[in-house]
Order: sequence, then structure tokens, then C-alpha cells
Amino acid sequence: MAAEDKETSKNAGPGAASDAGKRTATDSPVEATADSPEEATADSPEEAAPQMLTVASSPHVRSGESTSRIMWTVFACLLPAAGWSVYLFGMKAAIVLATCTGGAVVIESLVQYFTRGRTSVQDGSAALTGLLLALTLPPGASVVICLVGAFVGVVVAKAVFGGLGHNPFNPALTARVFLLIAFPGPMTRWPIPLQALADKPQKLYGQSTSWLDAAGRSLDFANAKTGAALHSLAAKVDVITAATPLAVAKEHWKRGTGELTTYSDYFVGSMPGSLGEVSVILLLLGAAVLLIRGYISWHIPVSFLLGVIVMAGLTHLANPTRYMDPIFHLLTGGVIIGAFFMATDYVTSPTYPLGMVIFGLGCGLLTMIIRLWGGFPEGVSFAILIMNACTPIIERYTRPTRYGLKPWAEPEAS
Amino acid sequence: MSVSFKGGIHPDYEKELSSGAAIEDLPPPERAVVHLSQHIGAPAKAAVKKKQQVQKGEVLGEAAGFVSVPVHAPISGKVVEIALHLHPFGSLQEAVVIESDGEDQWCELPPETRPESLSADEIKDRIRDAGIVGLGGAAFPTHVKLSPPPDKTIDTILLNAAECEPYLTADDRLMQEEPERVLSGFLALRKVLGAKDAVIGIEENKPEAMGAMEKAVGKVDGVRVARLHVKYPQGGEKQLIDAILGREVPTGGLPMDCGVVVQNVATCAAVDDAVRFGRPLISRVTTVTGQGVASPVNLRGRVGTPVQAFIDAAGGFRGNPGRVVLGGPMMGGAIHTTDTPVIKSTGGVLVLTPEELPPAEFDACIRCGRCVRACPIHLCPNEMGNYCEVEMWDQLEGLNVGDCIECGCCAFSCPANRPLVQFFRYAKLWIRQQAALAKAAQSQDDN
Amino acid sequence: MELLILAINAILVGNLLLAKFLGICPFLGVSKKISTALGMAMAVTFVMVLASTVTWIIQVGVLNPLGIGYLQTIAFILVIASLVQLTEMAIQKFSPSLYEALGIFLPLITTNCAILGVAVMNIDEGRGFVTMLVYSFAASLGFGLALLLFAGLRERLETAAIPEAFRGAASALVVAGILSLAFMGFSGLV
Amino acid sequence: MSLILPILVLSGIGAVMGAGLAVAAKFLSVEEDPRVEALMEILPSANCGACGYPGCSGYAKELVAGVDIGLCSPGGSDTVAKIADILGVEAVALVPKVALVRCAGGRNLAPDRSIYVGPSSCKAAVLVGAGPKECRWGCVGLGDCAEVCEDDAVDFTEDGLAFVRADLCIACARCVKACPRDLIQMVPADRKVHVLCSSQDPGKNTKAVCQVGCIACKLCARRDKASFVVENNSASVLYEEGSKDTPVAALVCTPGAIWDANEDDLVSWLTDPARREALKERQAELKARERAERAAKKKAAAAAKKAKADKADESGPAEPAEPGTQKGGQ
Repeated sequence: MAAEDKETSKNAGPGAASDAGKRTATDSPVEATADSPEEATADSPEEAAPQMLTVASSPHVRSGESTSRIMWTVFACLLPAAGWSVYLFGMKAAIVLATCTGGAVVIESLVQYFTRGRTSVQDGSAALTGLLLALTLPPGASVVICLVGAFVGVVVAKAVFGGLGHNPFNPALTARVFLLIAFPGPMTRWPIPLQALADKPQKLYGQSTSWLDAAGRSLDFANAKTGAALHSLAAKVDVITAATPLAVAKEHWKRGTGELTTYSDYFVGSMPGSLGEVSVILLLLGAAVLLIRGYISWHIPVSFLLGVIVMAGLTHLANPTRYMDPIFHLLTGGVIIGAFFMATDYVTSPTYPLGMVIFGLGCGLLTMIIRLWGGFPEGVSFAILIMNACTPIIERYTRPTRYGLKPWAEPEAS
Repeated sequence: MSVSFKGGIHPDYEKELSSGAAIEDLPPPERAVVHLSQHIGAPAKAAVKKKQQVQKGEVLGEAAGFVSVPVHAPISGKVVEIALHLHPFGSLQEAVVIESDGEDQWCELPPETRPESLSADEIKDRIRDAGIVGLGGAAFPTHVKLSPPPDKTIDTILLNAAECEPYLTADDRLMQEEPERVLSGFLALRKVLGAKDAVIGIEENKPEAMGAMEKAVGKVDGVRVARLHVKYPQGGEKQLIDAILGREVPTGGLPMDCGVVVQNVATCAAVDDAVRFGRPLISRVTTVTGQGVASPVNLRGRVGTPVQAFIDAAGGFRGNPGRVVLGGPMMGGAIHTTDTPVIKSTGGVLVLTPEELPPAEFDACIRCGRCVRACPIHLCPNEMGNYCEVEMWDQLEGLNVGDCIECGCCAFSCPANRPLVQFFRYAKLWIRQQAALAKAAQSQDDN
Repeated sequence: MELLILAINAILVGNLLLAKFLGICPFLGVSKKISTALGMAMAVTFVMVLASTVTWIIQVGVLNPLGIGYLQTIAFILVIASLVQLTEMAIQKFSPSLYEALGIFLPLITTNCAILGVAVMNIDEGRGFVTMLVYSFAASLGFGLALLLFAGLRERLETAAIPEAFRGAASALVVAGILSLAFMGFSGLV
Repeated sequence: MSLILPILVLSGIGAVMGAGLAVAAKFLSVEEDPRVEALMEILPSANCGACGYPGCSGYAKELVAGVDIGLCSPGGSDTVAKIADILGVEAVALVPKVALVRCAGGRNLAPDRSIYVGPSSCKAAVLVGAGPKECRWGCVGLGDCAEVCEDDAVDFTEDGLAFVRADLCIACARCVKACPRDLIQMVPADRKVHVLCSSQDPGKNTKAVCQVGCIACKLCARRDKASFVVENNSASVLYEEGSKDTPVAALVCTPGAIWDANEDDLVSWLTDPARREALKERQAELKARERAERAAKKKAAAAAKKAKADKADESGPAEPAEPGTQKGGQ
């Protein structure tokens, strides 16, 4: 019976709400009908003594929204982009996605098992963390790296603080930054998308193709500049990597060489990069769903992008030869996935509109500062993490103005 | 074009369950348990003795102070007991128990008059003597609301006809069926206050009621009907004032601090009875509804009738009742047993099935901010809830928990199902206790 | 411009706490509340700037001319200890509540390696007087920034259901670690 | 020279700094009672607040100002003696106390009237329709007291009733403040007889909701006026001086709301129905014994009267020498 379910699922006090106690209470004289309880039960089963009513604080209805629904919706919104990355990078991407997501879920279950905590795997936050992490990794990342990342994300960045809702930093980004610093080599080896390999062998992302020639020569390919040759080359070597457009851009102004792919490539993702940064269109599609359904508000993404545009725009205007234009910066790297999926993480971003705007702007500006002048080509993860750290302080000073402070003058006085 | 306020939520209104059911009279109970504490303020003092014979409408309890009103006999019969009885709020309170003699005979009432012939003070006296309180749920004595301090001018009186609580349709039916009565009471109240403007705020989802009221208002000077956006808690006093007049009630203040008095539909109808016929408040319209009752109805029932009688009149339970709520689902209180008698402020009996009930467990706050967007007072329920949960009271300072109106929007919208309203109630209690302690310490220091 | 770069470097890139890991003791000790952290940050700023100035003068004006630079450490400690004593007295006088809140960590500024570290770094890097001033001030600002961010995070963690094993310093150190990771993003800047 | 110079320089720096500090000390000196420090050393540092001051340091400061030195119950008499020593005042004897939950109505004896859904906290539960328990005075059993107890002294019976294990209780009184129904009282640890009910409802109402509630029949107070008092429909033990344990008063309590530690330990008293049966037997025994005593007395009185009457046969109708209602002594 449903009431029976309620009874067992009730919040149990410390040894207090023992079921035995509850059941004895059910046939208390107060709750029985006018007839004695025995008589009532002697009647047909439908006429049995009524179950005790439940009491709870108002409100007695809920919106039906739940944490797990939110998490799984975000998860679903990321799937198109994940799928596209599998299409682009093949099995490598699939393995990364599966290892990270699966690893995170398994590790979360273990944590839950050992701590008997109330964080539950079913709420989807672990899976989401894993998926987000996977989308920030290079397609060729090894299984070990993925698992280490999943562990850092789920355990170090979340379980240590008491699970979902208490983590001060975005778990996926913490894991990514950890991996980036712990495994700088593998984390910056960006395979070339298979499609790009086939279609445009000549335009290998601003890289002079001479290194490919060299590689080809060493493998007995005299001239590796044709698609067919490259394909067979690809079969010989494990992976062909190239720098991401951002890294190229950084080198570009240092050495004054290199040439960049066109914007349309960024949009559809035919560029080297992490799983999730390659397809802007599909990410935007997922983000649009979230925005329309009200799962995220516009404040953080818009101000994030605004921060990037302003900073990139100003520097580009000041020195177009050294600094790339804003569109380039928007479309490359993790700005889109960062602005719509990472920075908007409820737990680690401010809750109040003004705070969200400050947070977003901060993310945008820091991203550009690190990109333009820092040692790393990509700054989104660091920027968001740093702003995560600022969140409590931002939140403290951006609380909404409560009702009742608007002055009102009596008509006579005014 | 409709007006509204910032914040709020859109729950499932479920009004169609009972909105089509015309008001029916619930037969007077055999035994009425009339609580002496039916309103905010000092409970009434018992004015009858055991075994005394009383007529319908006779005073059972005298007002004990200014913020208090008398309580009247809802049926004629014999007083069998004056003792502690279960109050709808869950505790035991002193109540007068009357056993019916079946006559249902009115006691001697003041002569019938026309409201126009009475002075403002006379109307106010009649309202107080009739034991009229705010029937919207708060049960604040109406005559107190009608007695602003001399330095405050009331320029507007609002009729709160929003009935924003889901499920409830009592006010809606009352306006459809007896618009003149409501309007007449409303105008009497306006006369007492001397307010220039009178606005009737009705949510858009009650077109028939709006039509009826518009028709009744006709060309009465200075009275208009305002269309309100359908949103909860549109019928909250502060939200109504904000929506219709764009004014904000100052923090810690009353509506009269911004020149407004708000009255409820059922209150106005009761006022009309009191002013015109001198009849005390002994019955009211109550919606009996929810998936848990067989056929939802709107009933005019006597004060002191057990809840079970209302449910029986609605065809009894359908299946197992999960929870019985007096009032609406957002702000109403769950009762422990249906033997509980109703009081003046019981505007609804809502029976929820076990399947409908929100889950029992709640999770950690994920800081999604839905509660912040929903809060009509623009507080920070997320932070407040987190601090309340771990009882970090010092951190609650500056978060203005005391301003919370307990409308339930935050808890409604919370995906983690956090019992935020309950947290805040406890925090408020704690703050009150601290204030009392501080006051005690202060007076000790002074001595 | 150079001074600005130096300042940015001291605040973000070479943050005393998050990049050089100096002064961890007060970082963990007095970062439970934002207000206390703010007080600590100001006390450290005061002592750091003053101590750097005095030690610079002693080093450049007394020790170096006399050829007894090897006395650096002991002389500096002497100066810092006296200044901390002074600060302690001042705080106790003017803000007893802050004095209470800081507790043992106030006299412990003496052994706060960040202060001595900055003083010694100033000498080792051969900074001039103005550069020294700017660096000390910026470094203490960076210290304060990290302390403040950390205090905000810890205040939030107060409401968290942290597992028994990680309560207190353990979770705080994890936060500090992640914060440090995040600040590594600034490396290579300027 | 190479040795003297560093010494000179260091002394010089030291002197300058020292002088500066000396000057500063003059302007910035803050008076502080050294006794506060000493008191802080000996106070238990539990910061429990049993003394009513914010933490041990708060109490130390107030002690110097001259408040009651016998407030630190966790510290016990030793601490009081040390405090007295430091302050140079007479030591007072500190009666060791323990916390006692004044309710014996678990769910088996005082049932719930509905199923509470919400945060697992008594404070929160009593806010929902005055609590799920039928008795509005009784233990809700969701463990607010256990939560604040740092010594794990609060335990629960199977029927969700809190009780304090006296051997673990350090008398910090945290639980007293935590209980929203004010059920917990600090009682002298050496007392054996306690009323385990706090209901202030009329006996009729109490009886309806709890099998072991005090029905305010005043039998106990009639036995021993100095030790029991019945106020607001609620019996309680007067723990002040002059009162004493009165086992027979515990015995006469009709619903068994009084617990006698001489007979039963707390856990078995609260959980074992046989103990209540035993009480009933003892009550019957007592009744029988007293009846016999009364009868014997009456007999003796009658005999005496008869003898008296025999002696002075013309003395008219004599008053009854023994009021029949008089109960036996203790």
C-alpha cells in the first residue's frame, strides 16, 4: 500500500522511527474508526482501519522538478556534441567518453558504498561530471588518465566535501586542471579529426606540413601531402597530432608564422581539440534547450561571452597582427562549452543575477588574460575555477534587495 | 492586460475540481466544538457555563483585549463541556462543546439595518461584536485592521479576490453567487476607513466571478476591478498591493503603513451579514476538494463542525487519504485526525492521496536558484535554508528570515525537495526566543 | 609599467600562499570567517610592509656597509618580532574582538615565513627601495586575496555535510590545493 | 673586531626596537587580569556553556568579576576548588548532576497520532501541527538532544524515547537547551527517585494519550510534601535541600510515572514491560500491607477505645480516634 511505502521511506530519526513503533501506533485507539480496530479489520480488507495520516510542513505540493532530472537533462543536452566527437575522432573518443563517464559512476557508487552517504548515483551528477570531464580531454587520452580524472573529479573535488551541493569547485574542471598539470604531455596531444585528414590534408591547421613530410619519409612515404598518402600514414602511426588553433595562435605571434583554419571549421568542429570544444553548433543546440527550459539562465553565459568579446575586441583593435579577433576566440577552445555548461554549474556559481553577471564577466576576462598573456594556450578551465573560488564572496555581496524597502510617500506629502 | 508582482510560481491550480460546484449548506453538527482561540491575538474568555442552554449566535466567549474578538455559538443547544480540545493547529486548546437541541434557533439579534444608515463607528462595533476576523487564512481581527492610528491615512482599500491558493474555490463561488453581498460588505468597510479608492483584484482564471463582480460594481463611484495575472502568491497581501498599486509595504510594517487595507472576499460577505442583519460569524464557505475525496464541493459549514463531516458531505474519501490539509496546499496545515473541528479561518479541506504527496526525503541544496527567483519577498531561501539546516544562527543575520511570509514558493520550486518553509519557521521561532531572552536579560540588567 | 608587472606578478603569478606556499599557518588557522581573515590580512600587510622597509634599511644601510650581511636572518627576525609585538598591542588596544578572534595566530605572525620570506627576497633580488615597497605591498595584497577567497570558501563549507574523516583541516587543505591548481593558470603571465 | 661588530650591531637594533616597544607599550597597554589566564588553564575547555557564559573564557572573565564559582558542572568539585584557590575565596561543594529526560512515554505507551514527514529533528517536527506525538509534552524522539551531546550519553529506546546514560553524562546541559519540549532537567546525580513525565495537561487528557503519564493525582505529594510538588497538573521532585528520595512515593504512583533507581535501572524501566508489572505487584503488596497495618491500627484503636470506654463508660459518643483516610507513613 502506498501509505505503507511512505511509512518506510519516512526520514528515520536515530533509532526513533523504528517501524515497530510506527505499526503499533497505527492501531492506536485514536486513529481507529468508531468501531473497535478488531471489528474493522474483521470486515472486508478495503474497510480496514484507515492508515494514519501524514503530516508535514506546508507546502504540500511540489513542482515535480528534481535534482536528478536536471542532471540527466544537462547530460542529454551534451550528448549530441559527444556523439559528434565520436564521429570526428572515432573509437578514441568513444573510449574516452565511456571511461570517464563510466569511471565516474563506478567511483561514485564506491564512495556511496563506503561512506553510506546520501549522495546517490542515480541523481546523475557523477555521470554528468564524467561526461563533462571527457569532453574536456583530448580524444587520445589514455584510460589511466581518464580514470585518474574521474577519481579527482568525483572524490577529491566532490565527495571530500560531502557530495553534490557542497563542492566548492566544479568537479570536472578540477579534474581537467589536475590532469593538465599532472600529465602535461598527453593532455596536450591533439589528434587531427579523421574528416579533416581526409578532406584537407594541406591545411593542417597552420602547421607547416614539413614535419609531416619528415614523418612520412621516415615511414617510406616520399610525399605525404595527399589524402590517400595521409590515410595510409595514419594507419602506420598511432595518431597524428597537431596543435589546437589556440596554440597555433599563440605560436603565431611568437614566430610570425602559421595559418589558421576558417571559421566554418570551428563551427562544425573540423579542428584538433578536446572532445567537447570541437563542435560549436551542437553545443549551442544543447545550450539552447537548457536555456529554453529554464535550466540555466542567460546571465552567466552571456556575460562570459561578453567578457571574452570585449577583451578580445580591444586587444585585436589595438594590435590586429598580434591578437586574434573576438570571433576566433569565441569559437575556439572551450569557451562555448565552458560558458554554457561549466560556468553555469549551479553548485559552484553565484545564485543571484548580479552575482552571475560578475561571475561571467570574471570568467571571460580571466580566460582572455590567460589566453593572451599567460603560459597556457587555453584559459577557460582556470578562469572558471578561479571564479568558483570567488563565488562565495561574490554571492555574499550581491544578494537581491528584499521586498519592503521601496519608500512610499503618502499622497498628501508628495 | 493583467498586473502582477516579481517572483512567484505557477503550480497546478486544480480549481476545476470544485469550481463548478455551487455552494451548499452543510447541516449543523450534532456536537460543535467551538474553540475560544479562533484568531490571532488573545483567545476569547469563556462567557458561558457548563450545562447552560445557548441559542445560535449567542456569545460563548468574550473578546479578551483589543486584538481579540468574541466567539459565538454556531448551533443552539446545551453547553456540555468547556475543556481542552484538539485545535486545527495541532495543539490542545480550550473549547466550548455544545450538544445540539436540533432547533437551530437564532438568539435575539440587533435590528436589521441598511449599512448606509450607520456611522463608521457603529459599523466597526457591529463587525467586532460579530466576531469577524480575516477569513483568508490569517484570522486577524478585522476591526483592528479598520482602526488605523490617527497619523495614518488610508487612501485605498483592496478586495483580495485573487484566491491564488491552488484547489480552493470558495471565494470564487461566493463572488459568482452572491456578488452583491460581497460588494456591500466591501463598501461598508470602505466607509469605515474613509478610503477614496476601492479596488477588487481578481485573478484572470476566474472570468465568471470577475464578470459577476463587474456587474455588481456597475457604476459605484471609486470602485474598480483589477485583472491579476494568475500566479501564486498573487493573493498575498504584500504581493497584491505591489501588483495593483506598485507600492511596497515597508519591512516589518503593515499594509496601512503604505496607505492600504486589504480585505478578503469571505470577510466582506461576513461583514455584510454583521452590518445588515447583526448576524455573528458562525459559518463560512469551505471548499472540500482534492483527489482524495469522492466529489469535491463548496460547503457553507458551521464553525466547530468536525472535518470528517465536511469530507462525508463530499462523498467521503476516495481510496486511502494520504494527508488532510486545512486551507490550500501551499500554506495550509496538515491535521492529524479528521475529528478536528473547523474554525473561522478554515477556507478549505484538501485531501491529498498518498500518491500525490511530495517525497519524504530531501537532498542537499544544489544552489540552482529556483527558490531565489520564486521568492516574492526577494530573500535568499537557498542560503537561509542551508544555515537553518545546520543551525548556524549567527549567519542568518542579515538574511532577513523574519521577512519570510511562508508562502511556500521556495519549497515548491526546490528540486532537492528541501523543507525550506519548515526551516524558516524554526529559525523565526529561534529568533523570537533569542529576542525574548535578550529582553529578559535587559530587564534584569535594568533592575 | 615595470612596477605594475611586478605587482601583478606578486599578487597573482607568484602568490605567496598559492604559488610559493609561504605562510600556510595563518592561511589555515584564521580563515574560518571572512571578517577574521580580513583582519589578519590587514595585520599581515602592515607588518610585511613595515618589516620589509625596516629590514631593507638595515641591510642596505647597516649590514652591507659593515660587511656583516650574514647577520641578515637573525637581525630580520629581531625586527619582525618587535613589529609583531607592536601590532599585537595595537590590535588589542583598538579592536579587542579581532584580538580575540585572531588568538594565537597574531603573535604567530612572527614566525610567518611569508614576512621573512618577502624581506629576504627583497634583498636577494637586489630590489631598490621603491621596488621593494611595491613588491612587499603587492605580495601582502596577494596574501590577503588568497586568504579572503579561502575564507569565503570555508565559510561555505561550514554548512557542508563533510564526511567525518575530512572535517576541519583535511577538507581545508584540499580546497587550498585546488585553489593553488587554479592559480597555476596564471603561470607564464608577464 | 669581527666579533664585536656584529654584537654591537645586533644590540643596537635590539635597543632601538626595544625602546620603540617600550614607548608603544606605554600608549597601547591594556590592563589584563592575570587570573583570567590562570582560570582558563584549569577550566575544562569544553566550552559547553553549562555555566551560562559564552565558553570557558567567558566564564573565566566573569569569575574574576565575581560570579558564582560553582557553575562549572563538567569540571566538578575539583575545578571549583581550584577556582576558589585562584580567586582566594571559599570553595563550595558542587553537587554532581546528570541530565534526565522527564518522559517515559515511548511510542508503545504514548502513541503517535500521525506520520511526520520532514527533517529528522524534534525542533522541526513540533512545528508541524504541534508534533506527531499524541502527547504534546512528550519526547518526540528525533534526537535533537543526541545531536548536541558530545559524549554520546543520549540514547534511544526501541520505541523512540530518548534517555540519558548517567555514567556518560558530564552535565554540560547542552541537551537541556536542545530539547524543544523542555523535557530534560539537570538533577543531582545521587538522587534515586524521579518523576518521568512533564505533561501539564489535566489528568484526563494525559491519561488519554499516555499510559505512563502523570495524572496529577497528588498521591506522591501527599506521601512526602517536602520532596514532591504537583503544579500545573504535573508532579515533580523537589531536588533542593530538605527533600529526599521517597521510594514509597514512587511506589504509589498509579500510572507508574515515577522511577525509582533503587528498584530498576533506567533502561529496563523504560523498555521492559515486566518491570511495570513488577511495580503493580509491589503496589498491590503495599496496598495490602497498608490495609493490614490500618486494620491492625484500627483494631488496636478500637481496642484502646473499648478499653477507654470500658474505663469511663459514661463519656458519651466518642469521636473516631483515627481518621480512616490516613495513609501509612513512609
